Amino acid sequence: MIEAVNTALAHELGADESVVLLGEDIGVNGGVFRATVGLQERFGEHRVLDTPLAETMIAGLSVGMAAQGLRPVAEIQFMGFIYPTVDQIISHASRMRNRTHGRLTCAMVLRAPFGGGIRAPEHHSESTEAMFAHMPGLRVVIPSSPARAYGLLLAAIRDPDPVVFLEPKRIYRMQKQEIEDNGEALPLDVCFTLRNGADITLVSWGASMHETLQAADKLQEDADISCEVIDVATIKPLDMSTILESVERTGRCVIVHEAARTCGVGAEIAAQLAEKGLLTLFAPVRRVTGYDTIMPLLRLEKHYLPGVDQIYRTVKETMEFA
Amino acid sequence: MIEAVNTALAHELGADESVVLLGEDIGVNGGVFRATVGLQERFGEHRVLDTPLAETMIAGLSVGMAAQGLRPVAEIQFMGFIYPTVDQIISHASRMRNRTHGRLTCAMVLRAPFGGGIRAPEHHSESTEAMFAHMPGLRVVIPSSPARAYGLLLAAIRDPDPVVFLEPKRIYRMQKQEIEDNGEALPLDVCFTLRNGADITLVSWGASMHETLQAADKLQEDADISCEVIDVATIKPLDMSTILESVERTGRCVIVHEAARTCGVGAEIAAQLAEKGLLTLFAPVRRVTGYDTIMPLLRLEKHYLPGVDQIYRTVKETMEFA
Amino acid sequence: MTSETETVASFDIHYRQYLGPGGEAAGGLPDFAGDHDVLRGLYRSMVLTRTFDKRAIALQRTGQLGTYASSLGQEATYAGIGHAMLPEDILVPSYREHGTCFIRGVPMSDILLYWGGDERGMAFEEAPHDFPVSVPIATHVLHAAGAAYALQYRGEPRAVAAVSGDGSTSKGDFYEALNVAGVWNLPCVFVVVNNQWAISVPRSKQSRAGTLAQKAIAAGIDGEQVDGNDVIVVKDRMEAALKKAREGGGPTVIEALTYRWHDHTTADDATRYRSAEELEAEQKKDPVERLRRYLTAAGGWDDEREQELAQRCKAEVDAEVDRYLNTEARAPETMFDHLYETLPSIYGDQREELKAKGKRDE
Amino acid sequence: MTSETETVASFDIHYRQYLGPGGEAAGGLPDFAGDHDVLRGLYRSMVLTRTFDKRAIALQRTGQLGTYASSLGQEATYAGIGHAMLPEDILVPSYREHGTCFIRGVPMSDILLYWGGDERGMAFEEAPHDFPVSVPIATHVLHAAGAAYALQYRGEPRAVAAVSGDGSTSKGDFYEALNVAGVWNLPCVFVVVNNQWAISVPRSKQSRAGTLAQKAIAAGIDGEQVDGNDVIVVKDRMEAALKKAREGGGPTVIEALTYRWHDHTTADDATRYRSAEELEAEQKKDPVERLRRYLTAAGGWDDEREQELAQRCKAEVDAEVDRYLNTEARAPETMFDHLYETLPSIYGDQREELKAKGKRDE
Ligand SMILES: Cc1ncc(C[n+]2csc(CCOP(=O)(O)OP(=O)(O)O)c2C)c(N)n1
Ligand SMILES: Cc1ncc(C[n+]2csc(CCOP(=O)(O)OP(=O)(O)O)c2C)c(N)n1
Ligand SMILES: [Mg+2]
Ligand SMILES: [Mg+2]
Repeated sequence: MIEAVNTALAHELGADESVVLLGEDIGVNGGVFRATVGLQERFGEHRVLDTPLAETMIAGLSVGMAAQGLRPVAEIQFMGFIYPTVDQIISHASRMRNRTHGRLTCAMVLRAPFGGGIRAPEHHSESTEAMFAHMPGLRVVIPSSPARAYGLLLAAIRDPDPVVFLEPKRIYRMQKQEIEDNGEALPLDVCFTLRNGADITLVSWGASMHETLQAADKLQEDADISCEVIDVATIKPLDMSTILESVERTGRCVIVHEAARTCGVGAEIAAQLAEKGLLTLFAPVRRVTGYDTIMPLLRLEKHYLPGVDQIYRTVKETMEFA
Repeated sequence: MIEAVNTALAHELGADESVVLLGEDIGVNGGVFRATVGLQERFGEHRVLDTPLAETMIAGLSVGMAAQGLRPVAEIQFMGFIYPTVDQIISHASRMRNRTHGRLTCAMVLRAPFGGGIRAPEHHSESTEAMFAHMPGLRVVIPSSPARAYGLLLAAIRDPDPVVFLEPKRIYRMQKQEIEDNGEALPLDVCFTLRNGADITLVSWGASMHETLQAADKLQEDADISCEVIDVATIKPLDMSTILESVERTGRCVIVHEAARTCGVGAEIAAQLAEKGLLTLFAPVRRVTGYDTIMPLLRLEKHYLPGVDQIYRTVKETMEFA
Repeated sequence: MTSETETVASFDIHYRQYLGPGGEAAGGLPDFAGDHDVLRGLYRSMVLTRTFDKRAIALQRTGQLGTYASSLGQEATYAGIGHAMLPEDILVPSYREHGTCFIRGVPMSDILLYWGGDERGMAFEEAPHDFPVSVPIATHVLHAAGAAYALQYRGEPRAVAAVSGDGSTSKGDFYEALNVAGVWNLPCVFVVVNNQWAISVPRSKQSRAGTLAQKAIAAGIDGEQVDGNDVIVVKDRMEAALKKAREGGGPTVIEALTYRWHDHTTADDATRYRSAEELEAEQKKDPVERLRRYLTAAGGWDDEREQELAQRCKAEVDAEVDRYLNTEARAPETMFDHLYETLPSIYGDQREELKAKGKRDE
Repeated sequence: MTSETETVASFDIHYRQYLGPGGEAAGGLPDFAGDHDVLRGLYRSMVLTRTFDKRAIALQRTGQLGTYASSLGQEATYAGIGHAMLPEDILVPSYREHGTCFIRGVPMSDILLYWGGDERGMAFEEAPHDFPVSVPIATHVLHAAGAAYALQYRGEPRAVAAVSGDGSTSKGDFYEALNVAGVWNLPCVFVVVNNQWAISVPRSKQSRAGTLAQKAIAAGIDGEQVDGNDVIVVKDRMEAALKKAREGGGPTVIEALTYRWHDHTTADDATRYRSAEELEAEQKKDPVERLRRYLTAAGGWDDEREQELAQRCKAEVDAEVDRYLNTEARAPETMFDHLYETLPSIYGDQREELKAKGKRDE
């Protein structure tokens, strides 16, 4: 997946003069995950900028650049260091268009690797997408495969409004899927149905998508339960129609995400299902999520992350509910 | 209510040497809303500190003070300026105890007036409590009456863990309820049932509590609908048992909050009702909330805020649902 | 100190002033000061701003405007900045710079609309690249650095002027902006309007730094102080800094020493925290009177001109106030119209609900 | 410059060094340097830290430790800080200061536990008031200012030492901490460990400021540079700054010039962005060898002592590594045990679920 990110960035740098990349260690070093490897060499130091160490600055610069016609794609080295950007994102990036009644806009992308499971140090395993999903005027996009990383990142960079683009680092090097650099963007604001099924709808995004798919396989094989699997992909704005349509057919739903449960994006999905789909639900909507505690250091982190077993068991319970 | 806040602060300053207040304009000026009026005069400049203009600093100082035995009560002038504190709150205040396995702790309170409806300038009408409700290790408390402001603020200051204390400024000067300075704290982590009812449960917090109560009156009088009214008060940790117990009896629930709908705290409550109370629900759980757009400037702000009519109508629809 | 000690860096901060409080020339004046039309232009801008501020405060007091932050006493700083900038330069203001905005071409009615609670007030086309009011302190200073990078990137000989207050210099955003502007050599001038107060917090409580200009040293860039009540020195130094920026000479910090005459905003009461004596003493340095005295002594101004200007300013402000007061509020549902370039369909319901709500409320 | 220009502030930044790269005394040494026991103590700390770092890297390479940030090449700075502090002072480190932590009494096994992924590593009782590792750059510098206020508030003659890197000086948090420390005259010393690199970003790209010590000028406080590879000057200046702080003299910034020999962390590959020549040249300034040469020449050290020390360090590290490797992991549900002082009942279910999960996984 990391190659797909690199390819998409290279494509847009080549296609659009107004695209510039900025962040810490993204130049000569090519980013700590190598997302930008080779890009400074290829496009120059004025296109791929190593910044001083200051995230508030990275976000603030991006807002200023975007308001004057550039398309900055900023990298925050890890989501654990994205919090200093919150003020600029919620107070300015997401409001500049509205504040100026459309006169100045903010076509910027804030990229950040997120999620746990790579035995990284403290603050390197955050998944707090819900904070951004609550901010009006923003888009929050999370790919879960190389193809979607490529297509959605192209779309994010071309989008006329600010996008927070979160990359599940746990799967950066998982699939070595070859992606064709055809410059074709995928649509934002829609969910992707990865697998059709009749008995239950599984909704997830990011790295958890993979445990969800594994659980779906296992459920099919071991229990003959046919799961429809949906990758939300664009967390905000949230395409509920796809999810509602599916749950109307299956009558059952389990939501899976790595973030802490309370006030996670899963809550919004479950709430809307209860609001708009109550009558079609055969069973309560369950959430399989990270716990409401601090993501532990590496010795215990695997216990924090939603596992295939947990998903499997929760789906079985939901199917058995009556 | 502002007097209640002032009284509670004065009480704790008097009762506990380790309590210090810090913030912008809280000293000689007594705070832009007069929450700290007279306190510097009475307790001295070393107890009530006017800080330089820097919110990240205010939060970071508080974490350092708290880790060394003080009980800082910091004021952020408006919630619109709380975002620079997010990093310190989520990365340090809420994690210091866990990080040091209980060796160092963070008994601090971060106070901020929040919410709209006072014809204030841009950024002076935020209600983003959901962002903090998603952070493990934190408490988020929101009073909606002078008595609860007094009792809950005492509790927050005495609590051994970090508390974000949000004060609905729209009702700062609403009720002139006399409160007795008896030093009695109210319990945190529990909801307050303000009114018992049989037909439907109305759940709210902060300033919206008042439109909710007015709607409840109107519903009783005009439509003979008996509403149980719950003030969540402590948004995190969320006392669902009180809400679930009520909805089990009424079978219907409407949640009211001023914050933008998507990923607001109302979503978590609705999600848990759907998860744990599905079978007892006669109707979908509806949310009456702020819109998923930027809180407009004063000319349109009243249209953004949930009104009595909206609540009234939504309850009627929920009652008529079948 | 022992012999192994070595001095590795030395710095000086300079202060400049051309006109003393009484309007007397403190030294050789810059060339433009020889042209009375230029000085009269500066004077008109200051008088117009003062007229506007007084009216705006009156509007707020009578419930016809929201909270308002006046620039009374700081007219020279804002006029000097505005008259030093070229149209293609970019202004990045906080919330007290309307005096500069007017010179940039922004209609007074737009400023009133914004403070009157209508987003359309920041849609002005007369200064299309200028940034809107920014309320969160110092956050906009980073936008200035980003905008300056855009100009540098495109190789345009334009400069950015960021304006913020003494209080703003305590915030990390301000420092981070200076630091990156330095290391990237950005075409940006950072004007610190030191009006001695951040609401109730005096300058002395913001920082132990003896000057705010020396904040520039931390970023390795030039910093200087000027008398912010002397419009001639503000324009002169600002022009020099902008020229340097346009020519690739990099950023500059200019601290303008002035004083906030009025309450912080109409929501504030300055008598709670500062003395009448202090205010009185500061008002003796009146920037408007200062230039008038100089210009009069130099034979470039007289009572007749003064009266004519006063009338014209009043008439202009009257007309703009009428335009503002006669601007109908937007329909409620329009609060969704500039959220995104194209409103995602899922928000359509909420927009419709607002529309219905608006109808009912009529 | 015209006659109205006035210089309102001037500043100098000094650099100090006692021992040159070859161990030769560059000037008069401080008194403590006359006591060979003191110098031997400093030397032992440096050698122990280097021994520990090499072992920790080896543990990580063999999958027995998580990502690790070594202090190879920076031993003099961390030893100088540690030996200058009094037990009652408070250390506020970032993540590379274990050399200082050991002197403070923190067991090596605790540092290994933390980087091995176990929160118990930061529970050490030997330095009860010291802050834990802080990963988000510069955020802890504000904690140091807050801690210093607590000491000042209680009138305790103690001081706080905040340690952060060259990269940290670009972050607003760092600046805001210096600024408030200045205006409140806090008993805090800010040590900037300038090891020339912030991962792959060289010092020259962090700031145009010629020195990082001059960041202090923006806060109106003292700032100076020292040779961070000369443990004698680090200890000497650190002691002076801490003493000043304890006595109410306020804060100081000390920039220690050193070099990061190893990759940023074990997850990094420095060969991608810096040359072997640069590294080689810097390694000629080896702080450990420098003190050994001086001490040997002064008759305070010899090969026998050297061998004995090497063995003792190895033995100590071996024992601590064993202690670390033999520490059982905590039960999964304990991740809730220090979330709050008392776990709110609503989280009981989640804790139980984890307990069951843990059982199943066994
Ligand atoms: C981040 C932030 N914190 C607090 C405020 C509230 N506030 C508005 S103006 C102000 C004082 C600003 O003082 P200064 O920077 O000197 O500018 P001045 O108002 O004097 O022009 C404060 C604290 C704010 N707008 N933004
Ligand atoms: C706020 C923040 N941003 C980014 C990072 C990732 N990161 C870890 S160390 C580092 C470089 C720090 O350099 P410096 O301050 O010089 O300290 P050094 O590692 O050289 O000791 C970066 C960018 C971080 N930990 N925190
Ligand atoms: Mg000011
Ligand atoms: Mg470094």
